[in-house]
Amino acid sequence: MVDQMDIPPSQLLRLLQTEIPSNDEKILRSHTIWLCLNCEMCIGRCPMEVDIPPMMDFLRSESIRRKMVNPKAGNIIAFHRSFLESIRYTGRLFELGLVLSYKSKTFHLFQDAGLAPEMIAKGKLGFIPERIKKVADMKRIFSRTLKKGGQS
Amino acid sequence: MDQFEPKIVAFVCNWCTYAGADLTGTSRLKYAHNVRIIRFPCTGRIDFLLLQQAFAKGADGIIVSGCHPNDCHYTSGNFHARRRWMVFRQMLENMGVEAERIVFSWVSAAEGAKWADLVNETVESIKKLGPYHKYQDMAKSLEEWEVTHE
Amino acid sequence: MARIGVFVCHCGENISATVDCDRVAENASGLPGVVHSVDYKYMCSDPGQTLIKEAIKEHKLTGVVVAACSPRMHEPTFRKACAEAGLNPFLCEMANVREHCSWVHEKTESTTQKAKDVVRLLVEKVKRNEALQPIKVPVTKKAVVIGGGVAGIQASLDIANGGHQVLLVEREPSIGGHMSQLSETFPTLDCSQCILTPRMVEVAQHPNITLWSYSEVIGLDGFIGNFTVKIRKKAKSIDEHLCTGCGLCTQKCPVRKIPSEFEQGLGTRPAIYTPFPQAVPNKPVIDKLNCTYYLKGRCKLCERVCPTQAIRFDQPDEIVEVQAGAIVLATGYDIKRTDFFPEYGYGKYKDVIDGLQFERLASASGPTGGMIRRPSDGQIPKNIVFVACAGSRDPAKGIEYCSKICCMYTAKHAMLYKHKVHDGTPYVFYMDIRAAGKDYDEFTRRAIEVDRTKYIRGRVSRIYEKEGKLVVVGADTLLGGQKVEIEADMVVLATASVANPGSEELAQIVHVSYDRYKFFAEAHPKLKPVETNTAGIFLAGACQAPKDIPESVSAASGAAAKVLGLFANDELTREPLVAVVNRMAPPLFSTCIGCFLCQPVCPYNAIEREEFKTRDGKLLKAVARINPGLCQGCGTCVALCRSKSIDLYGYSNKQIYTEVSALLDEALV
Amino acid sequence: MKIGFYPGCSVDGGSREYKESCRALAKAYGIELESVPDWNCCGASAAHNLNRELALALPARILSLAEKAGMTHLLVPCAACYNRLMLTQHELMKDETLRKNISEVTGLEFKGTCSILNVVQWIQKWILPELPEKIKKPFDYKVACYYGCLLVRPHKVLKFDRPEDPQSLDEVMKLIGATPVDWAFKTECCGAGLSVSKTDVVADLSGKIVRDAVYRQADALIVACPMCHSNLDMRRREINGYLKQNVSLPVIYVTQAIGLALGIDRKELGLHRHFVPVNLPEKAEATK
Repeated sequence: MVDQMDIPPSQLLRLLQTEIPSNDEKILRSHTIWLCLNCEMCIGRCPMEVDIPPMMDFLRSESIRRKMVNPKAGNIIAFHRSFLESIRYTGRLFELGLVLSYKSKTFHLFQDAGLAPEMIAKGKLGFIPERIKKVADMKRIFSRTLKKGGQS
Repeated sequence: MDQFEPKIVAFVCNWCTYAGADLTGTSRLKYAHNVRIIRFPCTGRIDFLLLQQAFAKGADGIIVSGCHPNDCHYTSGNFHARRRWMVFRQMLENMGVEAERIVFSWVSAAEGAKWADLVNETVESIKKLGPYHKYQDMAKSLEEWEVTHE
Repeated sequence: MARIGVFVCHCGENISATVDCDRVAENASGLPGVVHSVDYKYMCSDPGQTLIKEAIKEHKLTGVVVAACSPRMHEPTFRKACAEAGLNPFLCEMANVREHCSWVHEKTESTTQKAKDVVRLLVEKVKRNEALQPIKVPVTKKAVVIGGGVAGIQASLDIANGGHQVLLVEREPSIGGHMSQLSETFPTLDCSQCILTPRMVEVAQHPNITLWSYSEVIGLDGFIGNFTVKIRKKAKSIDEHLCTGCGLCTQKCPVRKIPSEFEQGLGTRPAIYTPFPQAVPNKPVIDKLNCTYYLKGRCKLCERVCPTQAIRFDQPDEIVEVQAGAIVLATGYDIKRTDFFPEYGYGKYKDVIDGLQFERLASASGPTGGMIRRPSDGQIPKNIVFVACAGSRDPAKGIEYCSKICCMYTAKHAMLYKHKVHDGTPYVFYMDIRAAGKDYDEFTRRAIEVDRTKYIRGRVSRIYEKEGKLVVVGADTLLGGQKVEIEADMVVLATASVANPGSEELAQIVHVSYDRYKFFAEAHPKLKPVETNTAGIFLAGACQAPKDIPESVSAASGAAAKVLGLFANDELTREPLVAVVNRMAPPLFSTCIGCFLCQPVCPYNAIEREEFKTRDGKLLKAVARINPGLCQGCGTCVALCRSKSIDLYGYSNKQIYTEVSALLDEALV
Repeated sequence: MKIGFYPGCSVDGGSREYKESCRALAKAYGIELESVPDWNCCGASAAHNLNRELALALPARILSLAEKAGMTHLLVPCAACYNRLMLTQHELMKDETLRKNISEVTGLEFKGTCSILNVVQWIQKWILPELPEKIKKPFDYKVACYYGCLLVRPHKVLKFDRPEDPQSLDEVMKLIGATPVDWAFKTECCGAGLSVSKTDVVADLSGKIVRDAVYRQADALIVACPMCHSNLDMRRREINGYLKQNVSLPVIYVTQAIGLALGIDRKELGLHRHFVPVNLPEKAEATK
C-alpha cells in the first residue's frame, strides 16, 4: 500500500512527533490515513512495537471531525458510511443494500454490476435484508456512540 | 501553644540514601530540621521491631529509605526489606498502629533533591496527622505492667 | 566505665555558621560517660588530629566521637588518627553535623539542637562499640580462567607472565573461541588466525599455564583468595599422553557427515575430530553422540588404526577439585540463530546466513577455501545483501541493546566480498552506522567510497524466495521511506550478539550477578568494569556485554591486572564489619535453632552449617556459621533471624537499639 | 455437544458456503453449532475506521449475548469478526471504566467469560482428535495455506500461531493428506478492507498472492476468512486482468477441504457457490 500513500507511515509518525500544528493538519488531510488497511503488518514487524492501526483509527475520526478529509478518500468513507447505515437500521449487513447505497453515494453505478447476477445465481446474494429482533439496541448503540464521536 | 513540630526518625542505608542525604548537604538544599538519621549498612539490616521502639520512644513519624530496586550495594537487601515491610505493615495495621506514619521510599546517592522533598513531605503529612502518643502510652503501661508483675 | 571524648569541628565556617559549636561541645560534656569535650576550627587538619591523639592518651579515652562532616568523607582519617594514638579504630564514630545538619538548615536554635542530638546519639552508640580486629585471610596464588577465547587466552598469558599459576578451562575441544573462526579482522583486515594462533601456542607451551580443554566448571565454593573450583573433565576417549595428534583416526573415521560446529554447519567433520587444523591442544576427541561405537557397539576403526594405541573407549568423565585464589570469567558470547527471524526466512532458505557463517565462507581455511559461494548450489552470488541490526535494537524481539560489533563486521564483510567478487554488488541495510573507535569510521567510509558498497538506510521488512532469487523488501528512509526491492543471490544477517548458552547456569554456580540479557554484571559500570560483585571473581571479554577484539583483550588485561594485584599479597585484610552467629558453652552451643532460613537470603552464600557432635559422631546440634571471608556485612540475616542469634559488628543490635532510644529520650525541638 | 457460533454477516450472506461447510463438518462430528441469539454485525472495518466506541460497542453486544446464553466457547469462522471480537474483549478486559461505559451503551453486562475461537482453533480442539480414522478420501493436493492478516495479527492480543510464517493451517492440511507448499505470501494482506472502494489496489495485492501460489505449483489456495475468499475468488476477473493471464486456481475454505477428505457431498460444502470452479485434478478422486 505504501506505493499508493502520499505520506509513508514512517514519515507520518515523524510529522506527529514534531507536534507542529501545520504538520498535524498535513496528516489529517492526507490520503494515507484512509488507505491504511489495518492489516497490522506494521506492528508485527516494527522493532519498537509502534501500534499504528489504532493511531490510524484515531486520525481518521479526527480528520472527519475537523472536516479535513482528503478528497480522494470520498469513496472509502462513502463505503464505510453505507456499511454502517445498513447495520444501523437492520443490525446486520445487507450486502445488496450496501452496494446500492454505496453506488448512490458515489455514482459508481456500474462498478461491480457484473458481480451481482452471478452472486444471485450462486445463491450468494439475498434480496431481503435480515433484521435482528432488537433493532432498538442498534439505535441505542449508534446514537450513544456517534453523539460523542460526532460522526455519521 | 507552639506549633506542633513532629519528631521524625529516618532509617537509611549507607550506600544510597545516606549518601543521597550527604548530597543534599553538598548541594546546600534546605529541608525541615525535624528528622534524625540513623545509618544502617543496608535496609535489609533494618529490624522492623526497631520501628516500634522508635514509636515507643515518642517518634511521630518514620522514614525508611534505601537503594532503588536492583541498585542494592548488596544485590538484594532492599528487596528483603520491602518484602518484610509488606508483612510488617499489615501486622502494624492489625495492631492498630497508624502505619501511614511510616514512609517507605527509595532515594539513591544521586537524589539529593528527592531526599529534601521526602523529608519535607513527610513532615507536612505528619503535621496533619498530629502528635502520636498512643503507642508511647501503650508501651509505658506495658512497662509498668511488667514491673508490677515481675 | 566508659571514657568518651567528643570533638566538635567548625569546618571553618561550614558548620559554625549555622550551628553553635561551643554549645554543642558544652552540652556533650554533660552527657554520661563523656570525660572530655572540645570544639576546634579544623578537626581534620594536622593540629586537629593531634588534639584528638593527645586527648586519647591524656584522658585514657575508651571511645571517640568526632562531630564534623559525613563519615563517608573523613571516617578513615579519624579512625587512623585514633589507631595511631593506640585506640582501636572501631571505637571511633562520627556525628554528621555538616551534610546532614549545618548545610541543610538555617541558623536557628533547632539546628544547634539537632547537632546536640546527633552527638548524644553517637556517644550512646560508641559506648557500645567493640574493639575489632581486621580479618586476615591467606591467598592461594593460582588463578582459574574459564573460557579459552581471545579474552581467556590474554588473561591467562598476562597472569602467567606475572609469575603465577593459571588453570585455563575450556568447554570445547580446542581453545581459540569465536576469534579463531573469523576470516579477517577490522579495521586492519589482518588475518584473524595469523594473529591468534601464536597466542594459542604460547598458552599450550607456557610453563605457568595448565590447559584443560573439553572441561567445564560445575561447582565453586569458598571466597576471595580461597576458592575451591570443581571441574568436570569430559572424557575425550583418548589417552592424551600417548596421542601424538597424527590425525590418522580422524582421516579413517567412517562417520563423516556431522555438521562442523567450527564451520558453523557449512562443513562437516568426522566423529573423532579436532575442530580445526590449528587446534590447541591438537589432539582429537570422540563425539560420543555421533560415534558408531557408542551408538551401536561396533566399529572401533580408530582404535585399529591408531599407531600409539591411544584410544580409550571406556574413559570416564573425571571430576577434579582445584584450589584457586581468583577466578576470571571469559566465557564469551554467541549470536542469535534458529528461527528467530521467520520474516527473513533464516533457517528456511539456505542462502540466508549469519555473520559467523559468512566469516567461514570468507576464510581461506573455510569450507570453500575462501571463495564466496552460496550454500545452496555453490554459485558465486552477484548480488549480496547484508542486513545490520538483525534482532539487535529490537525491543519487539526482546533485544533492546546494540550488538556493537555488527556495523564494523558488516562493512568488513562487504569489503571482503568486493575484494573477492569484483563484479558483484554488495548492499547493506542499516539503521545507524556506529563506528566509534580508532580507525573505525574511516573503515566504514572505505567500504562505501572505495569498495562502492551500496548502503541503504532503512530496515528490511521481509525476505522471500522467488524463482531462485531472494527478494529483499525494505525501505530507504533517506528517500522518504521509499520501498526498495532487491533480488539477491545471498543474504547475510548480522544477527544479534547474545549471552552464551549456559551463562546463566555458570553465573549461578559461581555466584555472580547477571543482567536481564544473561550477560554477567560488573560491580560498577564505570569504576569497577572488570570486577564482579563477588570479590575475587573478575570478568574478561564479551561474557559481560558485546565487545570487539580490542575491547575484549583490554578487559582481559584489566582482569589480569586485578588478579596480579590480589596475588601481590600473601594475605588479605578486610574490614571486620561482618555478621556473626553467637556461640556459647555446651550443651547450648548457640541460641541459633538451626532453621537456616538465613541461608537463602544471604547474597554471598556466606552462611554455612556447623555441626557439633559427640566423640562417637552423634549429632548434638547443627547451627549456622557465617564465613567472615565471604560476608560483606549487609546484615540482612541479622534482621531476619528469628532467635536473634546473629549480630553484625559495627551495627550491632545493642548499638542500634541504643541509638534509636537515645535519639528520642529528650525533646527534639 | 453444543458450541456457540457467531457466523457474522458475510458468512451468513455472500460467503454462505463457509457457514455451510462449518455446519457440515460439525454435523459429521455430532457437534451442534448454536448461533448467538439475535446477533448483530461486528462493525467490521467500517466501524473502527470511523468511530472507536461504536467499534467496541457492536462486538460487545455480541459477546454479552453469547455470555447471557451461557456459551463458554464461541466459534467465529470469519477471521475479520474473530479479530474484532478478540480486540474488543482485550480492550474491555484491561480497562474497567471503558467496560462500564460500553456496557452502558449496549445496555448489557459484559464479563469477558466467553472464550473466542477462530476456525483453526476449533478444528484443533474438536475436529483433529478423531480425524485420521474418519478420512475417506485423502486430500492429496499441493496447497498454499493463506492466513491473511486478521487470523494472526496483532499477535500480542490474539496469541495465535506465530505472526511470521505461521504453521497451524499447514499442519491441519498435512493431516488430511495434503502437501502444503512453502510460499512467500502466507500473511500478506489481500486488501479486503478496500475491496469495494478501491478495487484497483485490491487486484494488485491479491494478484501477487495468487501469482506466487501458482508459481509454487499449488493446486488450491486454502483460506480461513470470507474476506480473503471473496477477494481471491470473486475478484478473480480483476486479478486475472492485473496478472494478464487466466488463473484457474481454486480458493477453498479449510472446512471445505476437510469436508472433502471426509467424503462430504460437494453441494453440502457449498463448493458450487464459488466463482472460480473447484475442479481439482482427478488423481485424488480415487478412494484410499
